[in-house]
Amino acid sequence: MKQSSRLLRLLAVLLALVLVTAACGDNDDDASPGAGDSVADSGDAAPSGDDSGDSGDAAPSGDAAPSSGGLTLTVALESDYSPATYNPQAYALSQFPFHSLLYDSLFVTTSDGEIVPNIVTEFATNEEATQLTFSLREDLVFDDGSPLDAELVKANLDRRLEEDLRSYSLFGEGQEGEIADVVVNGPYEVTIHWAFEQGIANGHEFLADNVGAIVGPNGAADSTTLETAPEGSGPYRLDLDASTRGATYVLRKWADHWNADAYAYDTIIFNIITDAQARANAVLSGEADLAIKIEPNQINQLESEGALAKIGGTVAAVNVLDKTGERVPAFGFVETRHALSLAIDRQTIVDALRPGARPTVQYFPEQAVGFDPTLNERYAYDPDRARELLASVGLEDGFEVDKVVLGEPTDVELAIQRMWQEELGVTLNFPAVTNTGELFASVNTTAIIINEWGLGLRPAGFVAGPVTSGFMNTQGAESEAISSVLGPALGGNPEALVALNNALVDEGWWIGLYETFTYAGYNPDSIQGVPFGGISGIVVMADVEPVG
Amino acid sequence: MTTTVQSNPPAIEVRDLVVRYGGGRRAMKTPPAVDGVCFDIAPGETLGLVGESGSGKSTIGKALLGLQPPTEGTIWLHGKDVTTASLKERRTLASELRVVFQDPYSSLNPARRIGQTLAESLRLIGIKGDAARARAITTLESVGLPSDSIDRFPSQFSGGQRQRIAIARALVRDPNVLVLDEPVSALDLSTQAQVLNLLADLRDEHKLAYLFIAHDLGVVRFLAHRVVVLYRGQVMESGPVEDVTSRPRHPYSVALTAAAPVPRPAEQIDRRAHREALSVGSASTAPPDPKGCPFASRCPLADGQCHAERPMLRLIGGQRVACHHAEQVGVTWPPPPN
Amino acid sequence: MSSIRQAKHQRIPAFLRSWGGVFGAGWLIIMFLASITARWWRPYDVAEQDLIARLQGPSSEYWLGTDAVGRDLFSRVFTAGALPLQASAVMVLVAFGIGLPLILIAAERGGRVEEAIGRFAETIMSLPSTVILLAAIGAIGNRIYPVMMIFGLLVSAALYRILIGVAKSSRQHLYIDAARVDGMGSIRVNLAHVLPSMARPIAVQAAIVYAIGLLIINGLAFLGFGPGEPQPSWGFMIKDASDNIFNSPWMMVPPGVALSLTVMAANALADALAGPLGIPEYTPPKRRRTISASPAQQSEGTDNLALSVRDLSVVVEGGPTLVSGISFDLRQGEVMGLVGESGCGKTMTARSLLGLLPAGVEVSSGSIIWQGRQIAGLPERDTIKIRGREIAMISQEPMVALDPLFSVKSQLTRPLRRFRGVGRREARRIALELLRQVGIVDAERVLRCYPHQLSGGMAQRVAIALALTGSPKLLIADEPTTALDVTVQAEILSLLRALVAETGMSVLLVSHDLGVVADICDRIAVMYSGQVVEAGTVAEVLEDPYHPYTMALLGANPHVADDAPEPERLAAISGSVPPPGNWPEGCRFADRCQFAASECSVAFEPEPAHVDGMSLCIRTGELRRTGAQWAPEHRGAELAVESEAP
Amino acid sequence: MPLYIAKRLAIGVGTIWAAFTLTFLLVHSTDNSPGAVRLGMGATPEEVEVENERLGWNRPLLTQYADDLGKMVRFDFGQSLINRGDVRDQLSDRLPVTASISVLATLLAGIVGTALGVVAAVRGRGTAKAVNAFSGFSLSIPSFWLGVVLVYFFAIRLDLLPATGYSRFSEGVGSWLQSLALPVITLAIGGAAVVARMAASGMREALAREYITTLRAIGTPEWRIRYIHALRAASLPVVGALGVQFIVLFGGSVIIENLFALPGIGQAALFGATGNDFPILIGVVVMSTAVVVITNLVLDLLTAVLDPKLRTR
Repeated sequence: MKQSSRLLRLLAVLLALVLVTAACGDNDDDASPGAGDSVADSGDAAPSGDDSGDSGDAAPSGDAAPSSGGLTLTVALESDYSPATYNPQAYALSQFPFHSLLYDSLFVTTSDGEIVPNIVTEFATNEEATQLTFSLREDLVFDDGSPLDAELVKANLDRRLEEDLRSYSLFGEGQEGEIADVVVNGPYEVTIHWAFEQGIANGHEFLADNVGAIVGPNGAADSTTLETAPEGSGPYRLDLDASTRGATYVLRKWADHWNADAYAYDTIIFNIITDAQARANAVLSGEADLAIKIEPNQINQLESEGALAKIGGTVAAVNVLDKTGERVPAFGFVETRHALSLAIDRQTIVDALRPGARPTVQYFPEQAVGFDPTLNERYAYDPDRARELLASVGLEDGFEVDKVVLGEPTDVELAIQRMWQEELGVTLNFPAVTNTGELFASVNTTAIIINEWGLGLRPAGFVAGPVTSGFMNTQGAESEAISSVLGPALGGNPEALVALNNALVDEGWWIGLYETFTYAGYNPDSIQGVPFGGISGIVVMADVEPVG
Repeated sequence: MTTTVQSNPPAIEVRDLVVRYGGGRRAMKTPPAVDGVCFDIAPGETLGLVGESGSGKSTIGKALLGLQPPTEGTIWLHGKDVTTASLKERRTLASELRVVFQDPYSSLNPARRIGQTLAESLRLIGIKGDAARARAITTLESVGLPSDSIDRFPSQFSGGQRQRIAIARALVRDPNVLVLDEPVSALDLSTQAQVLNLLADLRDEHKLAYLFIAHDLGVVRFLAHRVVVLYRGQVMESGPVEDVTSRPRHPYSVALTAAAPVPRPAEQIDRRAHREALSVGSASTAPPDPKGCPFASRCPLADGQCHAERPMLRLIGGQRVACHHAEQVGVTWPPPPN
Repeated sequence: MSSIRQAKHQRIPAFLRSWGGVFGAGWLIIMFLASITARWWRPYDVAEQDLIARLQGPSSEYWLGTDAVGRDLFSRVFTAGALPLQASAVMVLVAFGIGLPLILIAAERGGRVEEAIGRFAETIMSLPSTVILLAAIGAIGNRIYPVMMIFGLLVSAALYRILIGVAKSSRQHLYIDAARVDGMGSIRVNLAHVLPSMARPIAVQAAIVYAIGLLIINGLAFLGFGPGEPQPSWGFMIKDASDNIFNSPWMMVPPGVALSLTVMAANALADALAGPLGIPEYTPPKRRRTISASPAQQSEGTDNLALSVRDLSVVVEGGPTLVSGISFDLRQGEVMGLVGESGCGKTMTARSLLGLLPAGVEVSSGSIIWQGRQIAGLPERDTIKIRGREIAMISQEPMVALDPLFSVKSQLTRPLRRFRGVGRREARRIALELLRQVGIVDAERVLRCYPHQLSGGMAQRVAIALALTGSPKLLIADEPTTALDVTVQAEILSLLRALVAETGMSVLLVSHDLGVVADICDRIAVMYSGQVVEAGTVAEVLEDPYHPYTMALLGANPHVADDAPEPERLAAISGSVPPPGNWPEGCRFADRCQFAASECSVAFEPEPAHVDGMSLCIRTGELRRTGAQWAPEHRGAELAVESEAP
Repeated sequence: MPLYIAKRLAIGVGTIWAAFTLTFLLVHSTDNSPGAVRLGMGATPEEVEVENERLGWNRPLLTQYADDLGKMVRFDFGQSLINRGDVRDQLSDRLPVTASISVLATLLAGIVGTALGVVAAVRGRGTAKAVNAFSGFSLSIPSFWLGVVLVYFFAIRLDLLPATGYSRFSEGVGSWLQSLALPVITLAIGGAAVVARMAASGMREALAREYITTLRAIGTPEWRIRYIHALRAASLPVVGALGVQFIVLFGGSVIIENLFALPGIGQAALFGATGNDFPILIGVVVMSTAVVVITNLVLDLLTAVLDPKLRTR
C-alpha cells in the first residue's frame, strides 16, 4: 500500500512537470511588456502581401515577433550559425553574420570588401612587419561592467592553441599567422609578435571579424561558459527566453553600445530554416526579410520576384584527400587525378545546373590575385586525353571511388558521377551517412570530397590551413611544389600566388569545377539590399538597412 | 460418498464440483459459478439440469467437457477420473463424451463442408479417407439427413437441420454420453419437437446417457428421467422428473414450476392464481450471502436460519432438497389461491 | 423436411467483385511487377542524365518528364516502387508475426494472460511511432529494413488492439468448443478454426497497415532517410520536386500520383475486403414512401373498437411480400396475442401499426383504422404524434431497448416533459410514480441508474414505464418476455395484466409461446407465412383449435398438464416455415399438413370459426366433423430416413 | 473512478519507461560513439576515447541504464552532444510548437471529421459515397506532398498564409493561428478522413440500435434521435479514434515541422537523428511519449464522462 502511494506521488510529480514545462514554454514571454502592439499599430494585422514598405518593418507574421517596439529584421539562415557554443572564435567567417551582432571585433570587413578598424582606434606595424601594435576604444564594457581592455584581448588571443577554437587555428604553430607572443603595453594597448621571421605585412587582417571577436572575461577564462549563453560587448544581446536553440534566435539592440546608432533594427530574429525551398518561401511570402543562403534551385523563383542578391568568389571543386593512394590505389597516380579532371564537362554542368557560374579548374577566383587563365585552357574538357592518361597507368578499365554524402548527393555530384562513368568507366559511389559526425569522420577514410568553398579574402590562408595541413590532408602528404611557394604566397607575393595556384592544380590536389556566386534572398519591400562583405561572401549585418 | 457398483459404474459421476471464473484475488471474492454440485448419470439415463440464466448449468457442462477447468471437485467418466484429463486423454475420452450446443448457427464452422467437419472429428481418432466418409454418411442418415448433405456448407441448412448435423457430429464417434447444452432452445416450436423426438429416438436406440441442460421445465420433463434444479450454482433440489415437477419440495422449484405457462387457458388461470399467491420475490443483482441459502432473499419462508446457515441436501420423499423448511412445502405453503 | 438450399459459393472472391477491389489488387500487382522488372524494360537507366533536358514536362522522349539532372521520371517512378512495396510487406509480416501469436494466445488464455498482453500492447501503442523511428535511425543508422521491422513491432500492438476483439468473438463460436471437445490441440484449433474465421479482418488490417507502411517509408525518404542515390524513391523524388517546385511544378506530379495511387490501392483493397459493413443504411423516416391506403371505412360494430386492421399487406420494396391481407380487430382494454413461428410476419404486422418498419419495408395496401382514423400511410409528421401518446411499444430485448448512455431519469423525464408539458421537477415526480406503477420498489435508486446497472427484468419494467410516459391507449409488446427467465417472465406478465386493468389500455402481444398467450390474452390470432390462419378468443382457439397448424403447435408443446403423463413422442411438424417469396399456392401450410388434400392447393376464403373468429383452412368443416387430431409421431419415426421424403 | 485514473496513470508511466528503454537499447545497440559526435571533425581516436570516458559511455550498460533512468525520472536528459545545451530546456522551448500543431490538428480533424461523418450517416447514400470517396482520397495523399502543394498555392501563388515560421500564442492569437494554418490543415486532412469514417459508421451503427426504435416508438423527434442519442453513441469511438489520431499527428509533425520550418519537437527529432545527438533523441522520445500519455489520459477521462459504464465503475 505504501509503495503504491509513493508511485502515485511520483506520477503526480511527473504529470505536474510535463504540464509546467509545457506551460512555461508558452508563457515565458508574458513577462516581457506587451508593447508589441506598437509594431502592430504601425504595420498591419493584415496578412503578408500588402506591406507597402511603409515603415519598412519586418513582414507581418514576423512583426508579431516578441519585440520591445521598433524595427524588427527577420533573417532566415540555412543552418544554425551557433550550433555548439556561442563562442565566435569556434566558427568560421561564414557564421560571422550572427556573431557580429553579439561581439565587438577588433577589425571588421565592410560591405566594400575592405578590412577596417572597429574597436581599434589606431594600429601600426613595425618596419620588419614582425609586430602589430594597436589601441582600443576605452569605453567598452560587458554586461557585468567588466571592461574590454588590453588584458582581455591578450587573454582571448592566448587561447589560440585550444582545439575547439577553429578560427584561431591560423595563429597556431606553423600556421600562416602564428603568434609568438601577445604583449600588453598599457591598459588599452596591445602588441602582437608574429612568429614568422619575414613578418606579416597586413597582419591586422588576421584580427578581423570572427577571429578578432573578443569574448568576455568569463568566456576567455573558461570557454565552456559560452556553450549556454554568449558573453559579448556587441550591439545586440541574445534574448535567451525568446530563443529556441537551433531554431530561433532573438537579438535585441543594446542601446548603450558605442556604435548603437549604426544599427537600424531594434530586434533581429534569426530563424533556422534548413529546407532550401522553405527558406526561399520565407522570403517570398514575407516571413523573412533576408535569407542566407539561397540554393541554385530557388534562384529563378527569387530572381523573378526581384528578391535575389549574389556575390562571386565561391569555388567548387573535387578535393583529392587521398594523395598517396592509400585508400584508393588509383589516386596514387597524378595521371588519375588529371584524368578525372579532364573528363568533367564543366561547361555542360554550368549551363544546366549552375546558370551564371563560370567553369574553372583552378583554385583562385577570377577576381583574386593568383588567378591564371592559362590553367583553364590546359585542363580543358578532353575525354580522350583523360582515357589515355588512365590507360598510361593501367587503369583503362576504371576503378571505384566513394564520396560520402549526408542524405542525398547534389545534382552536380550526380552529373560528375555520370561523366566519370561514361567517359572513364570510373564508378563514383555515394555511400550515405545520416549525421554530420560520420560525414566529418569520412575525411579520414575516403579519397575525395566535393564541395563549394567560400575562400574569403585571403585564399592562400585556406591552402596553408585545411588544404595542406588540415582536414583535407589527414595523410600529411607533402608537395615540394606547393610548400616552396606557400610562404611567399601568404605574404601576398603575386607571382607566388600564381605559382601556388598552378601547383595545386598540377599536383591534382584541387580539381576545380566552377566559380559561382553566393546567393541571398531578400524582401525588396522591407530592406534595401544585401550588403555582402566583398568576395568573402558574408553579409555585413551592420549595413542591412530598411527601406525608406 | 457412496461407492458405486464395481461392475457397472455410472456413466458420469460428479462430486463437489466448484468452478470459479478468472483467477487471482478478485475471483475468490466473487461467488463461484458452480458451488459444490454432485450428481450421477447412469448409462442410458437422461439427467435434466434446469435453472435460470446464471445458475451455472452451462458451466457444469463445460466442466464435464474439459472446456472450463474445475476449481475443486471430481468428475468421473465410466469410473475414470477425468477432472484434469490432459489433451491427449481427452482425445480418447472425446469418443465417449460428446456435446451438442445451443446455437446451431455458431456450432458449425461456416467455411467447412459438413463432411469436413465430421471427418475432422474422425481423423483425430485415426479414421481417415473413405472409411471416414462412409461413417459420416451413415451418421448423417441416422439423424435424418440425406447423404448428399456431406458435400454442403452449413449455410445451406435451416436451424433444425443444422442441429441435426451437430447431433451427427456428436454421434460420429459413437459415444455413450452426450452433453446437450440447451439443444432446442434456439429452435422454433415445430422444429424443437422434431429434434426432441430425434434425441429420444437416438437415446433409446444407442442407450445413450444425456446430460440435458435446459431452462424450460416442459422440455426437460419430456426428455429427462431425473432432474437437478440449480440456483446460483447450487443444487436446490434433485430427483425423478415427475416428482420434482409435480410435487416440488424446494420453494424455488415451486416458483419455477409455477411460473412456466401452459397453453391451456383454463388451466393457466389456476396456475396464475397459484403463482401470484406464492409471493416469491424478484431476483436482485446483489450477490447472496455465501453463508446462507442463496435463495433466502427471495424466499417467503426464509427466516434467520436461512440467512445464517447454508442448507444441506436432504432426502425427502423421492427427492433431495436443500431447504431448511422443505417439510412445510406442499403442506402449509404455498397458501391456497384466493 | 424442406429441401436443402442451393450452393451460393462462387469462384471469384467477394472483394474482387467491386471496383475498389479490382483497382486495389490490380494496381498493387501491376506496380509490384513493374517495379521489380523495371530494370529490363524501362526506357532509361535510373542514373542516366540528360543535362540538356532537365526539368522537362512530359514529352515523347521522356514520357513523364525529367528531374533536376535530366533523369527520366518515368523510369525512376516505376523503379522506385520496388523498395517501399517490399519493405512495407516485410513490415506487415513482422507486425502480424508478432501480433497474431499474441492475439491468439491472449484470446485463448484470457484472464491474466490477456490482461498482461493487453497492457503491453497498450504501452507500445502509446509510443509516438514516427519519433521512435527517427530515434532508431539516429541510433542504428539509415537501414530501411531494420527500421521498418521496428515499425512492425510498434504496429503489432495496434493490430492487437484491433483484432483481439475479433479473435475473442471468433473463439466464442461454438464450433471452436466443439473442436476442443473433439480433442483437438490448441495450435490446431487456432490454425484450423480461429485464424480462418479471422481471415477477413486480418486481410483488411494487413492492407491498411501496408498502406501506412508505404507512407512511412516514403515519409522517411522525404526527410532524407531513403535508399542512396541514384536509387530512386518516391519520397525523395517529392522532396526533390519540392526544391524545384517553382522551376518545374510538374515534377511533383509523377511521384506524388504514383505514391498516392499505390496507397489508395492498398486502402481500396482494404475497403473491398471489408465489404459492406453489415450496418443497415440509415434512412431518415421522412424519405420513406407512404402508401395510398384505402380510405377509412367505418367498420360495423364500432362500440369500443380501438383498432381495426383490414387486408394489411407489408412488402419489401422490390422484394417479397412479408405479410399479406391481414385483418383483425382490437377492442379497448383487450389483450390480443399474435402467435406463430419466426418468419411468419408477426413483428412486421405489429410494427406497421406504428409506422416503424425497417428501411425498405413498407405497407403496400390495406388499412389501419385507429380510433376511427386511418393511420396507414400517414406522413411521418403525423405518425410521430401518435407514437407514444396513443400507441406505444416495448420490445424483446429490454437490455438493448434503453439508451446505455443516458440515465433512467433522463430517459423518462425527457418524454414526460414533452408529452405532458411539465417542468423538470414535476417530470421527476411523475417518473417516480411510473416506476412504482411498474412495480419498482426502490424507484429513487433506479431513477439514478444507467441501463447497464439494471437486471433484465428491471430493465423491462423501466421500458414499460417509458412506454407509459405518454399514457398510450394501445401497447404493442413484441415478445416482451422471451429474453427473460421464466420467473421474471411471470412477473412481467402479471404487471402487464395489472396495467391493463388499471389503465384500460389495449395490448397487442406478439409471442411464439402459446403459454404466454394463454396466460395474458383475451383473443388470439395465429399467424403462418404472413397470414392469419386462425383467430378467436384464447379459450376457444387453444382449447379447441380448428386449424391444423394450431393443432400442430399445441401438439408440439411439451407442457402437459401437471398430472398428465408425458407423451412418448411429441407431435412434430415436418419441414420448416417457407421463407417469404416462397409461399405455395393455395394453403401455405399444405406442404407440412397431415391433413393436406388436393383441394388445398387452390386459393380459398377463410371459414368462420368459433364464436366470432375464423380459420383459414378449406377442410375446417370436414376436420371438425371427423374430429381429427394432429397425431404425435410414433416412436422411432425420426430415425426412419424414408419418412423424410415429402 | 480514482482507481481507474490511477490505473491509467500507471500504464502511462509504464509507457514512458518503455519508450525510454527502447530508445536506450537502440542507442546502445550499435557501436555508437557520442565522443566522436561531440568532438566532431578532426578529433583523433584517442581524444574520442577520452571524451567517451568522460561522458561515462564506457561504464557497464546496466550502470548507465540505472543512471540515465534516474535522471529521466527528473526529466533530466543531460546536454546535447551537438549544441551542448540542456536538452530539457531546449525541448520545453519546442514543446508548445508541436503541442499547438498536433492539438489543433486533432481538434480540426475531430470537428471536420465528425461533421462529415454525421452528414454521411444521415444524408443518404449519395452523400455517404462522396464522403467515403473524399476520405479514401485524403487517406492516400501523403502529407508531405500535400504540404508542399498547399504552400505552393496558398503561400507562394496566392500569398494568403505564411509558408514558414511559428508565431507564439503570447504574441497574439491571430498570428499564432495564421502561422499554424497551413501545417495544421495539412496534418488534419488525413485525420479528418479517419474520424469521418469512424463517425459515419458509429452513427449508422447507433441508428440501427434497438433503443433508437424505442425512442421512435415514443415519438422522439428525429433531430433528437440523431444529434443527441446517436451522435453521443458515435462520439465514443470517435474520441477513441482521436486518441490514436493524436499519436499519429504528433508523429506526423516531424515531417510537417521540417516542411514549414517550425521550431518544434519533430524538428529536434530530425536534427537529433541526422546529428546522432543521442541525448536529444532520448529526450524527444520520452517527452513525446509523455505528451501522448497525458493526452490519452485526458481522452480517457472524456470517454469516461461520455460513457456511464466507465464512470460508474
